Amino acid sequence: MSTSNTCVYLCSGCGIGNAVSMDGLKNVVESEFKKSCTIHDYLCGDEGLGLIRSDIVKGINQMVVAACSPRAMADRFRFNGVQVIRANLREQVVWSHPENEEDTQMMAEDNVRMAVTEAGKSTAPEPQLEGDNSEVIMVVGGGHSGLTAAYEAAKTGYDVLLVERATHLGGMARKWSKRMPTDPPYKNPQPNTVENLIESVSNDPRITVKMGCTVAKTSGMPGRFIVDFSDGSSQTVGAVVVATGWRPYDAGKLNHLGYGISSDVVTNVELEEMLTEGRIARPSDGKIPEVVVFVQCAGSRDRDHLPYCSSVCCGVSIKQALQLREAHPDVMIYIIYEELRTPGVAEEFYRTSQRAGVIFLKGKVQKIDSSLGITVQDAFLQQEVPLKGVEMVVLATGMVPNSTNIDKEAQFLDEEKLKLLNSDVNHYAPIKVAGAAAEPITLSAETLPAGESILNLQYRQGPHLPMLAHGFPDSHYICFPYETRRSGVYVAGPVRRPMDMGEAAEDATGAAMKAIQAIRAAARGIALHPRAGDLSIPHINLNPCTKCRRCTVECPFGAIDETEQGFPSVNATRCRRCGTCMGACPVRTISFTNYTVDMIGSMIKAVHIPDEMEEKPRILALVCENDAYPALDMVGIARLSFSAYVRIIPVRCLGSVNLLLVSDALSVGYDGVILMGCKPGDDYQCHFMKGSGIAQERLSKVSETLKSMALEAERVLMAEVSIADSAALPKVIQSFVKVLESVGPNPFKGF
Amino acid sequence: MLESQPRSQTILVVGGGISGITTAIEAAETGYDVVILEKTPTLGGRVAQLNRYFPKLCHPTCGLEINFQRIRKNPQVTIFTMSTVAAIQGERGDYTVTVRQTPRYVKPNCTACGDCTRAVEMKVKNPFNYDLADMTAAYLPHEMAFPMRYVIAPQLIGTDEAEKVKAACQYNAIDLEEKESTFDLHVGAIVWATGWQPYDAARISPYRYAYLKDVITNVEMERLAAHNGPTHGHILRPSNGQIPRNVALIQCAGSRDHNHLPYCSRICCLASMKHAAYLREQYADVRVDIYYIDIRAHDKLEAFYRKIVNDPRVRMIKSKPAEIRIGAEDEPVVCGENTLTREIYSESYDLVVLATGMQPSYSIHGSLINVKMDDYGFIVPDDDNKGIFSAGVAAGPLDVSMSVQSATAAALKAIQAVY
Amino acid sequence: MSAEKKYTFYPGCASQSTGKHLDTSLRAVLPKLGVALQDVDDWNCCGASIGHIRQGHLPTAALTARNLSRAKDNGNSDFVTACPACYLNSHYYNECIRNDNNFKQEMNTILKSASRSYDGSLHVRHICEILVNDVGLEKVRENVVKPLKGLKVAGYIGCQTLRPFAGTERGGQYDTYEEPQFLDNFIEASGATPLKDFKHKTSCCGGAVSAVSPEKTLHLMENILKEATAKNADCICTPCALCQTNVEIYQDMVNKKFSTQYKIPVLFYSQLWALSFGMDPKKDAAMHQSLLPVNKIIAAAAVQ
Amino acid sequence: MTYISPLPTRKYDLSFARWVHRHIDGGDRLAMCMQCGVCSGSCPLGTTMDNGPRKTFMMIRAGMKDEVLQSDTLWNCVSCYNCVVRCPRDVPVAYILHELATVAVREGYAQARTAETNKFVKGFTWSYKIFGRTDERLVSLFYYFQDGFASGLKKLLAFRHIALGFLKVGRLPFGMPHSLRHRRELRKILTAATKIEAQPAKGGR
Repeated sequence: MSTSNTCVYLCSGCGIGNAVSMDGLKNVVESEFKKSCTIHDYLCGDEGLGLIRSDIVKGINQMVVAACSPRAMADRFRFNGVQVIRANLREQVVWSHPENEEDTQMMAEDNVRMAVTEAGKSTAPEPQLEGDNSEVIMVVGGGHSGLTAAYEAAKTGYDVLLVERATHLGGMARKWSKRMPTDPPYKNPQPNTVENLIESVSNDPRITVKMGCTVAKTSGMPGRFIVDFSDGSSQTVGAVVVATGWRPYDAGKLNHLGYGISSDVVTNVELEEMLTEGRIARPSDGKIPEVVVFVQCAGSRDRDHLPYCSSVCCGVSIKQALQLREAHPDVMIYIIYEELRTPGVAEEFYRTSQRAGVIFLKGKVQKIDSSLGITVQDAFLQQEVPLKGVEMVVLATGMVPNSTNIDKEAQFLDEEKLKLLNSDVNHYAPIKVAGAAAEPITLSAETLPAGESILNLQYRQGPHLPMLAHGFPDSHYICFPYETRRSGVYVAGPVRRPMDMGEAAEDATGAAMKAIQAIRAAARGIALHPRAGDLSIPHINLNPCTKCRRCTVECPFGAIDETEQGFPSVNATRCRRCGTCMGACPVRTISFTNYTVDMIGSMIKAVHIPDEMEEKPRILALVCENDAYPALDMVGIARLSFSAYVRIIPVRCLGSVNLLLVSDALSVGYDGVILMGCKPGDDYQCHFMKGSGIAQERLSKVSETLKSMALEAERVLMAEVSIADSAALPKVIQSFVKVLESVGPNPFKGF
Repeated sequence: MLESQPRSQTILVVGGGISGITTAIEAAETGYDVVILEKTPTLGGRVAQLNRYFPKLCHPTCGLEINFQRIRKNPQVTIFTMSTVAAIQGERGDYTVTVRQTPRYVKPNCTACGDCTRAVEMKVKNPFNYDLADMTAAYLPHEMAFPMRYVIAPQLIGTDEAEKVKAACQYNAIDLEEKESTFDLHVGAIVWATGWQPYDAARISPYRYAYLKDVITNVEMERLAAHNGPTHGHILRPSNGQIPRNVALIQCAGSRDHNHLPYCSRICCLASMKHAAYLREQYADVRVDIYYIDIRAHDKLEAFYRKIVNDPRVRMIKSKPAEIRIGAEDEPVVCGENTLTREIYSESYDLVVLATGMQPSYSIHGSLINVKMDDYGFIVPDDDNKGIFSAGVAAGPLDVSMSVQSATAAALKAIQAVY
Repeated sequence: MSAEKKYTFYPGCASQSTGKHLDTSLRAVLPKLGVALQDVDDWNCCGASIGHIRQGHLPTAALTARNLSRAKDNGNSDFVTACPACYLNSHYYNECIRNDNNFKQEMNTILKSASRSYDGSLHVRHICEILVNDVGLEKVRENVVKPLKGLKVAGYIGCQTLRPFAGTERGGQYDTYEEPQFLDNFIEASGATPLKDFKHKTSCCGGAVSAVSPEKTLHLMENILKEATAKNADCICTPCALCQTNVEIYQDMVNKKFSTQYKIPVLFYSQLWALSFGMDPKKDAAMHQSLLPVNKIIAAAAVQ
Repeated sequence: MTYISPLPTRKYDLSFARWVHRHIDGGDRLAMCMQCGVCSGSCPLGTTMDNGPRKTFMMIRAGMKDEVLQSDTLWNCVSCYNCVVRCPRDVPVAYILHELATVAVREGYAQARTAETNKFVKGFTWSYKIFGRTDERLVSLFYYFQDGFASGLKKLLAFRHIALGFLKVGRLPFGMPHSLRHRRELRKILTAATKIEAQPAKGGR
């Protein structure tokens, strides 16, 4: 660690100099911290920046810029090889507090104190590159999505290892005679090009294909996953794309729709096989059926079967109907649907089938008997209509994700791992709707799907990819659909959520992109989303470690494993640098070079706490830098105002807040502590998925600590703050101030 | 891969909405130089104007902030705002793109202090709020604007006030003489992420959007519900500022209609479910009627739909309303046939929200630039011009998540053209 | 004054009886607006909108085909009519002949039986569209010598003048279906004041159903009368002969059924124009053919 | 007539729907209906009609020929064309209803025989066939008296003041009906058209 040569710059522009005494601030730096200090009235202007640059030439390698929010002017206050610490005087002090008041001045001075203290405790991280990296991308699943991912990655110059469980490539796509249209004018079924794709992949020198093979286990981390295969071989790969696809819902459970009752009731997959063979015949007697009925949502959108919509079945039935009509122009086709779902440009496909004379009936099929008697409650005619003379029924069965390998039995998992994994599986999509009635639909609690884990990750937190509802290992993000809690592993295609071949190909291409990015990031030692580019890595000093395992259990990304001796061991490239481990550690032994419990603790203590007589309470606000902190900035941008008693410290995630900091703050005389973070729970909005939820859980235990200090529980508050809460924030803070006023000053003041 | 080395390894992304940002940052974080062209003064596009996303009801600005942080930290991303493509020449790996930049009248050294705003009286329409409210003629597009720089409206130029505003800026950041300029970029691949425009509701003449104040569009609803919108997040009747007691949400306003947009815009059903949630969250006793043809809540979004439908204050009416008449008190009266009961209805509402669809922006603005489009104006792959790609809604009617998927895939395609 | 433009004119059956006053007043004002009408020689009934119920599709089309074929003899490019129903039928079949080669051949096979033919080259247009797109209201205002000041007029367009063609390219795209402005502009040009926001502007009067089963449609007419009366209109103005007749003759029945007192004259815009042009109220404006009192309207023109 | 639409033998038998598709002007677009309800919702007499156009179209798909052709929907169309301009699937709704009414008449469905509109139309057709033009006096008389003298007189009395009014202001002229000079030409054309119409395959919209 090189020694820091630090300079402090105070900017008086944008109204700062009009609202607070710059000399007062300078005095703080010079007399309290003995650091050199420069005031400029336009620091981000050419002259100001020139001044800084000339200091850099003179040898400073660290600086504190007390000016605007760190969210502003980031490009201008970026200097190679210099660590820049920002103190927010503009948005969070002068724009949100009255000018030339004592409280505003005190707030500004404390912000400078905290920033200079932070500088003293922080050094710029350097890349830590360890081990040999592999640039090979492993794609698991050789169906349409997997083939596409492999093909696209190879096209970008990367070597690919494609692993397929079956003895041939193509997966479900191979059964498809044609596919739904993805090219304009979107009117007719398109040729299935999977055979071409298989050929391209098979002939690509960059792609190695392993067939009849599964992954036995996966250990390591992005850049260097070590994968053992069922054939006994082993290989190191850089990133993984899971494209294990789907299987049709078990029609054997659809007896009420005649499956298994009449052999002329077939599934859409079985019909597809007939279309591929080019021989459409009803199973019972081989006759070409003259009247065919498609039953939509067979097992989908059904609380007793698949509660979700399988998305593609409407389009598939339309496609099959058109193909049937093409083969036998006189066949009569009915599609019985509840909601016809041909989103986007697929609406044109729907119109094509109407034009071709396919009859659409809205209604619910109650029962299909052995002689194919069907009674439909026709929603438009408002009557029950018996359909007679039906010669074949096609059940549009839905898609079940292959999120496990159901051919193999699940391995034994200890109770702790099971609990960790099951906690991810929500029994229903995690949505709360304000004002809506309680969900009357009760579903049995979901557990992990049967079967062996696809990757069998040798992670402390269990072998599976975390799954959302219904066994889909999807991302919970809307904005970042590839980001999951297993770094370097990307899920693509219908295993992620029901999708057609067009969307799956795009999804697989995106997943290949992310896999390449993960490999490059690992090689440079930088973090992936959301702290992309971050070089800092948690360092664990094992001497004080009590092997309590909190860090290994709480890490949202399963980045920390345990050694045989039970010590935590960080897998650097799995880590997303949220600091949840740091927040978890009861002995404060986990730290980053630029982010430590000690650093935040020192910043807390750097604030001047007025004594009781001054009647100026102090509130510590530990705020999520991703959402609450920008919201506080926007309070200033909108020129709203909040209490000047608050001292704000941004944190990477509330998950990184160690509860010891809370007791530290209270023991030095803060009257209260407010933690501002993202929404936890089922529909969490935390960028580190579990961080704010973990913080909430930890905080539920804080009252005991307070009790032991003989302090009131009301002194600590966790506030759920979203980035859009700038208008509400001043009120949230004010009401906390009110609470603290009623509780009275902290008796620890002045100790 | 190219037969020979591409002459430029830079990727140009046209459009700075969620798709363009995604393509740009994914490519940049993989190590490529990226240039973003954005037509408006700030990145963020349509999603910045949304209050929340379905189905999580989370705020789009949350993801935007992360993306902006990623861009701030990444020196490989260059942004040109107020810029559009004027011409493209060349081929995959070697394009010369002529960029037209319209004047912002504010130089890059703006500190966003806001003195200019306080010095100006003139009001102009605020496009960020879909003209629902005015703003001053020197303005920050919104509080999350990125880059964080002010803009002078062209209407101010040449007025006496303009000089006043210029004088108010202590950093000499205002350039009233700025002119439209063009410059060339040399790039190896181009990704169109030009997004969408809401379909012009006034063209759906039976719905009398132009005549009834209390008939609004779904994008306007987003602004009404947004804390930084014209009503500070309170959903109120535009005619009188009162709380709406009964609200109609009308699906397929312009979509799935040969008179308007023949395709389904995919997002509107779920967006209306979200609007029902906004309303129910704000007003415990509001009644919400959703008029629809088919509810298209694919995959697990079905659960969100179920939750809304199970709300006893929300009614689903399977009907495409024929007309919205002007009621006795100038309130909207929705008329049509309930197709499940054959009842001919005629219901007065305090507020009607038209779920207008998405129209690709590129097709509307047209251009001399030759890209391959389908009949609807969505940009599709062109075998004759293999270094040009599309992402997000420029490529088809997609929701945000699918747009990001599409944009991530487009990043790889672009990289393939330049690596 | 610029040279007159010649149009082939199809009067339609109503021009001979219930809609005579439309025909009379149009023939009075149009020459002043530079529109010269040349009637189709020996025209026949177009079959009108529901006329094909007995005969079916082809015979009805054939009626129009004969008219078009004869109109072609005049040598003008446009075939113009003032009757919405005639317009609808003639425009529709003309477009069918233009766009569908098979149909064109079929029609010509039929016409050949009487040694006639038609190539689909005419453009069937409504007189209102001509007035908006070709003539322009400036021309009308130039001719106004006695503006109908103070006269409040409910502009009632009805259906078929606009629908289904006014918004189409071949229909001239001269107005919208739901909030059309042209008639209000016509009224304003005469110096009278059109009712603002007349909501029943494009409501249906019941059309042919009213002619035979008024009991089914009296409420439709009552809606129109009610709003016009409530807004103190002195008269209702329409471009459609059937609308004019329906809304006029059924006022007694409406009054009986709804216990109302409506007695509001229903006129054509061309009658208002003739008056404002200072033309003869009887000979040119055919005001005497109104079944309801029009003294006030005539008086408005006489004020100057 | 040599062609009559088939009577389906069971529900959702497509024979009638297909016939409509092939033989009705605009019937080919009927298949595009997605049951959105805009047509019925736009109809000025929507509340008066038993089924309305949308349901009628579904009934055609369901093979409910008798119910369709007996429906009063066919006779209550006021030809406002709102349905036509608003239909999102470009189905020529009013045109199809008119054509179906023609079929109902031709095939002798009861509703068609008694529907007032149809009686009026009969008179209308009679007039133009004889004279080449519609003479509203004769059409009215034809209409009033086609159910017999007594009922005709009753109707005539109900409408008499209207007719008298017209006569008074000269909107129902005295004298012989207007007639064409070339009536033979028209008759030839109509005969040819009727002959082609009777052939199973035909063109049109």
